[in-house]
Amino acid sequence: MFKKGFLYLALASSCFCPIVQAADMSKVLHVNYEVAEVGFDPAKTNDLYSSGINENIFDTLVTYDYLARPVKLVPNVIEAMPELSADGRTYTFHLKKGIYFSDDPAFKGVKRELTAEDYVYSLKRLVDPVVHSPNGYLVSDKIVGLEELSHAPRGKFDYNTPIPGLKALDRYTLQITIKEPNSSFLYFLGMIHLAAVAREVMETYADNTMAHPVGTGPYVLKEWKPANKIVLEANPNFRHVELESVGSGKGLDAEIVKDLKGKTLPIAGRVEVSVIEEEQPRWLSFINQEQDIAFIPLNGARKILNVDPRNPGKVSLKPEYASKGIRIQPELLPEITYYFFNMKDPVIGGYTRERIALRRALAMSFDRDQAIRDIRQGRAVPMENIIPRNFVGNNPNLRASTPYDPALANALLDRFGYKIGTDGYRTQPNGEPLEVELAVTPTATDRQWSEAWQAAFDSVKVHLRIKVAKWNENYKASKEGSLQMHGNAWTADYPGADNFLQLLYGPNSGQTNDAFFKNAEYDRLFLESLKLPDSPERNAIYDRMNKIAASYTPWVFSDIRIRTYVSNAYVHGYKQHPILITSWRYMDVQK
Amino acid sequence: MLSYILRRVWQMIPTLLGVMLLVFIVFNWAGGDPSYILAGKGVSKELIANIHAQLGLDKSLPEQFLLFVTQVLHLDFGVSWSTQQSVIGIMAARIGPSLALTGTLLVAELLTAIPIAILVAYHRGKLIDRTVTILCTVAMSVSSLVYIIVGQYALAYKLGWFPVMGWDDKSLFNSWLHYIPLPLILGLAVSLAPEVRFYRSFVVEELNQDYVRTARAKGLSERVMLFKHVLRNALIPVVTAVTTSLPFLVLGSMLLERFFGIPGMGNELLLAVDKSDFPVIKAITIAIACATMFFNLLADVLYKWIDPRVELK
Amino acid sequence: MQDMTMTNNSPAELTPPRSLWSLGWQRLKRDRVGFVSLWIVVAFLVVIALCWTRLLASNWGEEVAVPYAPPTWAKGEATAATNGATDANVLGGANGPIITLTPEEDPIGKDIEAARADAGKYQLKATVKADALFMGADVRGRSVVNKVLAGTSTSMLVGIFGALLSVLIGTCLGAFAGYFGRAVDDFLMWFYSVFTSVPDMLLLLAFAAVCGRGFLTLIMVLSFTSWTATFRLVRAEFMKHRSREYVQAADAIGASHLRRMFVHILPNISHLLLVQFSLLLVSLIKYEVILSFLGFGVSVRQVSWGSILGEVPAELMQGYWWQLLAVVIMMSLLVTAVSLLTDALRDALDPKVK
Amino acid sequence: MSQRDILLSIRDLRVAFRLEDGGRFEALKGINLDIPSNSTVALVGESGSGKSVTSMAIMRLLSDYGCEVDSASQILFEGRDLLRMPLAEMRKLRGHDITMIFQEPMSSLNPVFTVGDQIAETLMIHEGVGRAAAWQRAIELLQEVGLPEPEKRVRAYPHQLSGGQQQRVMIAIAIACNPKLLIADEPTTALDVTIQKQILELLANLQKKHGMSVLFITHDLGVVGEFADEVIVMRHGEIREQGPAQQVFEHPHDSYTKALIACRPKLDHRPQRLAVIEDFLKPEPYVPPTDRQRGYAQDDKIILDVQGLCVNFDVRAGLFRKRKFEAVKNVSFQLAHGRTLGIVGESGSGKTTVGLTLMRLRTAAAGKALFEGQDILAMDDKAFRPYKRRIQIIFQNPYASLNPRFTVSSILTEPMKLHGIGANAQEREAKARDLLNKVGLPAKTMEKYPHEFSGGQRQRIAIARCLALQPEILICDESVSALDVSVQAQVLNLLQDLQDEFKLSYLFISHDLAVVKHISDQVMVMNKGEVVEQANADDIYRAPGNDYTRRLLSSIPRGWTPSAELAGLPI
Repeated sequence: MFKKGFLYLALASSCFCPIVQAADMSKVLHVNYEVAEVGFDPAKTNDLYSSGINENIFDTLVTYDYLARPVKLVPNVIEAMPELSADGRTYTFHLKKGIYFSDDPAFKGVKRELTAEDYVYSLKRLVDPVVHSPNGYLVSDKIVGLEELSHAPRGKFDYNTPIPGLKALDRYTLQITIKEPNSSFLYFLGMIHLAAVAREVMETYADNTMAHPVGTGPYVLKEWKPANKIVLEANPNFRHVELESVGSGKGLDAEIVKDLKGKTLPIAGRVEVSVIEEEQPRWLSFINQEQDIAFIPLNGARKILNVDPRNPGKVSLKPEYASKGIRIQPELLPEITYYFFNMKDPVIGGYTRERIALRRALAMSFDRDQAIRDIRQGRAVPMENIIPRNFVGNNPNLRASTPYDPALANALLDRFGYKIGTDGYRTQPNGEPLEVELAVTPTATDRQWSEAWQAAFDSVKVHLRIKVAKWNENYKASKEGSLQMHGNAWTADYPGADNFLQLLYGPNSGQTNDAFFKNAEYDRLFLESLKLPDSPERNAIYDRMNKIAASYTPWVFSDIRIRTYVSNAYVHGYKQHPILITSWRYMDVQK
Repeated sequence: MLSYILRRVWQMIPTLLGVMLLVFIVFNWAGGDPSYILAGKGVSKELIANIHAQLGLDKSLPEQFLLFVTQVLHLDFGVSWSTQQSVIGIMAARIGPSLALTGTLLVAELLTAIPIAILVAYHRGKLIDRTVTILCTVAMSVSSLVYIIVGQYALAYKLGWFPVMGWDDKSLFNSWLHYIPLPLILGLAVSLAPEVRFYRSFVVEELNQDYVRTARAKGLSERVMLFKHVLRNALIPVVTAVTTSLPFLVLGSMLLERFFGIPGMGNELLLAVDKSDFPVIKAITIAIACATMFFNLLADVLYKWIDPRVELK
Repeated sequence: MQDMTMTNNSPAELTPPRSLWSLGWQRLKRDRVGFVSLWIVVAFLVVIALCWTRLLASNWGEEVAVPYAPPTWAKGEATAATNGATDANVLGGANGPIITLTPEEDPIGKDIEAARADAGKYQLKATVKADALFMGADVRGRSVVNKVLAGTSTSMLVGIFGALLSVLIGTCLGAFAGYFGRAVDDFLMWFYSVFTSVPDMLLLLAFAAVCGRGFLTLIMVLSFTSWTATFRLVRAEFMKHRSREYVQAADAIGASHLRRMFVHILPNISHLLLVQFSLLLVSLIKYEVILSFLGFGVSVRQVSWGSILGEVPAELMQGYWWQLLAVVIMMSLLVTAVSLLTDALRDALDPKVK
Repeated sequence: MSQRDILLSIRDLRVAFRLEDGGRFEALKGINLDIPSNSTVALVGESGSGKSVTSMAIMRLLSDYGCEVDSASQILFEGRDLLRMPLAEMRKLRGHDITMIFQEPMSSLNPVFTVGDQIAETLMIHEGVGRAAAWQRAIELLQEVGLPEPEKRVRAYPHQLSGGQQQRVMIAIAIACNPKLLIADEPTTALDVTIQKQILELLANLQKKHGMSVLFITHDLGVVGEFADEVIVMRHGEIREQGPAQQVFEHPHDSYTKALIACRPKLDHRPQRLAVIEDFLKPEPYVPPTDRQRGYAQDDKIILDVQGLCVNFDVRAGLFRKRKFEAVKNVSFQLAHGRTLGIVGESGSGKTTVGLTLMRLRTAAAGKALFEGQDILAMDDKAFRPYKRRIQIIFQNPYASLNPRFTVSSILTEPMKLHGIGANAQEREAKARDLLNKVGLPAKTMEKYPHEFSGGQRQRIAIARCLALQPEILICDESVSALDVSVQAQVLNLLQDLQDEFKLSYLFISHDLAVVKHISDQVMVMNKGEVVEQANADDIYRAPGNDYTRRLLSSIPRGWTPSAELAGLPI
């Protein structure tokens, strides 16, 4: 089998005239991950790091403009953005012709073109029980007929069963019908999990699809040492693509447009991705130019950057770094971080006034500014809205967080009968002991957060118990609703506000709604907002939803981190995109 | 000899079973449930059940253990739960870098520690002995973590003498030349002091033996006496020390590997524990257990070779 | 050489009786290095006792200085963090009046307004925070001196109790295995080889993951994984001693097995156990550091050398070296003293050397 | 004798040890002695006399033991002062002109090199011969020292040889370069009596053949009588007497020498009490006591009747098999009440195993031991308990048989406590004091620890411990073998006194035929686990009925036998 594969590979390269190889194979991009990847099956993985690789191997129907901010969807393998039917439910896509998968023995020496059927197959694959894709939820309840298909018994899933919502009208025309109009649906299609894979490949390597990514993207997987090193090489079959984005037309954007003018993507022939888990070596290796790009480690910020104390976005490199020609791009991460209370919990949860008061008081007791200053090293801004900054729907005037006021918190608890007992700590109004458990992970950072929370709880005289467990244990417990309080971060999957607002949507309890928050008005507003396009009407709904969350305090709003991306002087064409994970295809190294 | 080895191998079976039981119990109890990691953001009951079925976690514990035993018997540990790569393949890829570091470290340790130990043992009680002993004690007193953190910061970053970290996958030799020296030096800094003290005690013990007196009475020079008569005898405990440490060469040095980005077994194990990747944990543990038993046997056979008095019973 | 090293046979009747322990003590007193080490260890024990009784460093958690206040003697070295609080609007974008939850919209709005009147009594007076301390301050502005003292106490207690428990387990199992031999020995040796065949670190991580965080957990986890060395030693000693003539003599006068094991043999290996204890003390203190670095250390209300060293890599990158320095000084002082004392004890208590 | 060349002469040799408490201990207090060439000089002394220090000082091997040699001391070897010679020069002498053999041949040979290697090494350094020639010579040397099959043995490792053969190898190393002086430091002490005889004969022959001088160091006067030309007696770092052998043995003028000669049990007569040193330190002259008659009488009550005792040990062999090693084969004897049965044999004869088995410290494979008709080997532990106090044992090594962590008081009261003797602690204490008195130790030593006593005193404590249980049978397992001759005499006297007072029955196990003859009524000779002969003590010594016994008896050093030696002694 193995030998045969080689033979095909040899045949493939001799039979076809290779398309002009644009990428310079001598240019090697050195990049790093701080967390290990999982594997390269876009349906099976949903971690940032695997997806970053997949992004360069596979193609989605639509993608993002490289330079445009705020982010903008543009056609990827389709001729133009899809046509949407009048009822807002049916999308029609026309695929470009002549897009080929990279060569693989699974194709038996035949050059394999990308067709509409590939997307039909790939989307169905997301709900195949055997695949047990973690991304199935994105499409299963939206595309007509997909959910019914997913209920097929294990192993009996038939890809050939036609479903009304997902049709290949002809070789190059794809039609998708969704149940309800959804303003974010196109964003879903830009997610790498919905990229096209070839059925032959998936069936050939059925037992190890993670290691055999075959796509139509700019790179192919050359070498993989799990959790250590991934090497990509330019895909010789990649279609001719040049940078089309123009961005703002000034500053970095203008420079990139100039640098990349007339160049075929990808520019670097080879990308070497190393996994470096510890912060210090990662940074040191960047400084020594062993890595081309990186981001400033949290703990290095003060040593490396001059930060305007009033404005964390206004930063410059300290002279010793600036003189090396290192360049920085401070960016707000597309995320929110928050601590949730379990609303189902008998002590901390519930919707009665005294429980709201308890949660509110705890939220008031937490000195978020100090945490941002000390733990985040000033490299974060407070989170004031469920929808992060720079996202459509965020109202910059709204402050939905609870202001820090431990004195008021104490007075409020007094008022609701949380009396201070003989040991100096408060009891529940009914006289029962009061203790709240915070679940954290065994990391140095979490120890700092634990200390901050300890100080907060002490200031309102409430017992805190800290439970340390591995991340996955806490994750499991949070899904099962057995935690009282836990910190979460949610990173955007796509640039829609609903991606964040769904975190408190009642029916998502036990899935993404870890607080198990349930409010009829909130749920109604959420469904309503989905149908609306960006409009003042929708913004008003978003504000109202924020206020509902503020009223019941299922969360303590924490912060949004600023990440300062850096690149060495010899790197060109690099701009960090908020949603796309990598910029590798645009990057050039001129050492 | 052969019958001895056969009997020892026979005796390994219950130990191996015990190790399997221990690992199985400990990690079923402590290992955590990997399915939630695999499920990711879109967690749902069906998905979790689905993953459980896929991983065989829906079977009863005795059934799972039996499966484990069969795996060990077939030397097939299946695929990693997190990356779905063959566990044997992962281990095969990881062992090279681990050995490159720890093997070199061992050789370097022996080559430096033994001569120093002999030197100070010979001058036992004198100033040089006391100075070296106290220096070693002070050096040993600081946590290895401090050596690594400070060493990497100072030698690689501040002074730029070494690459901060990295590994060359294409050429082990190249990696060895470029990326091994710094972790090697730090590893040596951590382990040299205890080794010197350890070996010194062996040499001192040998120097008190009667045959040393005989050697002197024969008119041998001190050098011949030390390096021919004493060293050969002191080798016996050294062999024990070295062979018992050999299995852990396979495991590599977790901290060094983690800090220096060396893709070895130690790093893999930490990662696997973190991700509840049970197949990998099981395979590594069994491998270490087998290595331990194998090297214990090897130690005994080596004794026979070094020390003619030993009879293999 | 027996006859050469025999001391002048002073008639036994003339001198006051001296046990082997008191002889060892005499010898230890003559060993200058060992004796100084002993006093250092005693000083540390006093520190522990003071910390334990909350007479010393009980206020280590107080935030008395600005974050990362430098040591007074190295003030110019680094500047403390002074970044002020930031407003969400610093990145721009706010273009109208700030909207917040109004009391009317808030289900407990009225109560909050009412409570606001009572909040006065909880108002804390603003305290002036020092901008330099003797050994500097940590991220929360806590005094490094106090923190390290408190950490010393925790680490040593973990080490001492961990080593005690470990020696206890190892001694009991080793005594039975070595004394009874045969099936008991076979079983315990099996148990032992199973434990030693599994990497320590794996067991540590696994146990720590189950037991959660805290002082008692640490002690349990460390002793459960470190008893094997003591077991091996005690087993070998019991095997050796069980056929010694004094044990046979005890058998001959009718002493039971347990009496022979614990009244006759055990005191004769007690000096080895003392040495083993101090060896374990050192290695457990070091293990605690690594365990804490990996996140399974003491709880948030406690501080240990390991938990402090866990903060160090991040601090070093920012140029804050004083916590590292303080911990390294204390740790090397104690561990060196214990190790040298161990050596001295080993020599002093060895009944062979006379 | 004065006209003979002096090979080595020691002048005012003072050696002191630094003690760890800062004090000094003078091991040699200024000794003077001469060793003529081509003669054998015996240096005799008990432990602590400084005889070994003297030999080490000659070899300059003292430096490792914290010793200081006084600057005025001189050791002249052929006129050159060894103490002031450069070390490199000294090394040339060591192993070539002056050689040495030691007490423990096993530990003195390097275990990891073959015998041939170790012999050849000396030749290669000193004679500069090649490896092959050295090996050839090594074979010849082995031949010369009487090792059978030297071609084969030359490739053997030390542990593959017996103790006697190892000592022969040591001798081969020592004579390899035809030394002028051979120092033999207690070369036969660790060996069985028959082997001892062979080694002594070998040394005597080699001395004559090579014309070298031998400095023979020993604690046993009996050993030197047969072949020493001169005898030097040392005590506490001083020379008490020195002179030609005949003079020292026949007309000792020093009281200590006299005592040493007198206190050793003789084969030809058996005094009521053995002479001890104190007897000679008194002003009045020592009068030898009358002889004691020994032997079982017809009407003796048999207290212990052992029938067909067998003891096996398991030895592992092959894959899973165990081989049985028969340590004691079908041993039967009877011990009469108030009498002593001596068991004598060389190492490995099984004599100690018999004793331990009777204490149930070993398990018997077959046979009975009837104690007043009850088989004590067949009963369970509980039933045996009352018998435990009636049979007691005194071990060989007084350093090992007392628990070093116990005070004398607790050593003596423990057995009483365990067996419920004495109503309370005070009563037991009082009893313990009485016992101490009985064995000749002052009561104020009650709170002391064993290590504070000398060997003889410790053995007295061990005896007192046994007496605490008021036993009827006392098994003495080599109980006096580790003691100096003078102390041995005291302990033997004590045992005799106790037997006379309490009518104890002794099972006296020893390798020393003279001691056994002295104390036993009946003697049983054992060899390789079997009884070869059993008879009344006097009979067996007068008329041995077995070859082995005869060989054993003939190996006993005769000590000084004037008639035999006079003729050969050059005057």
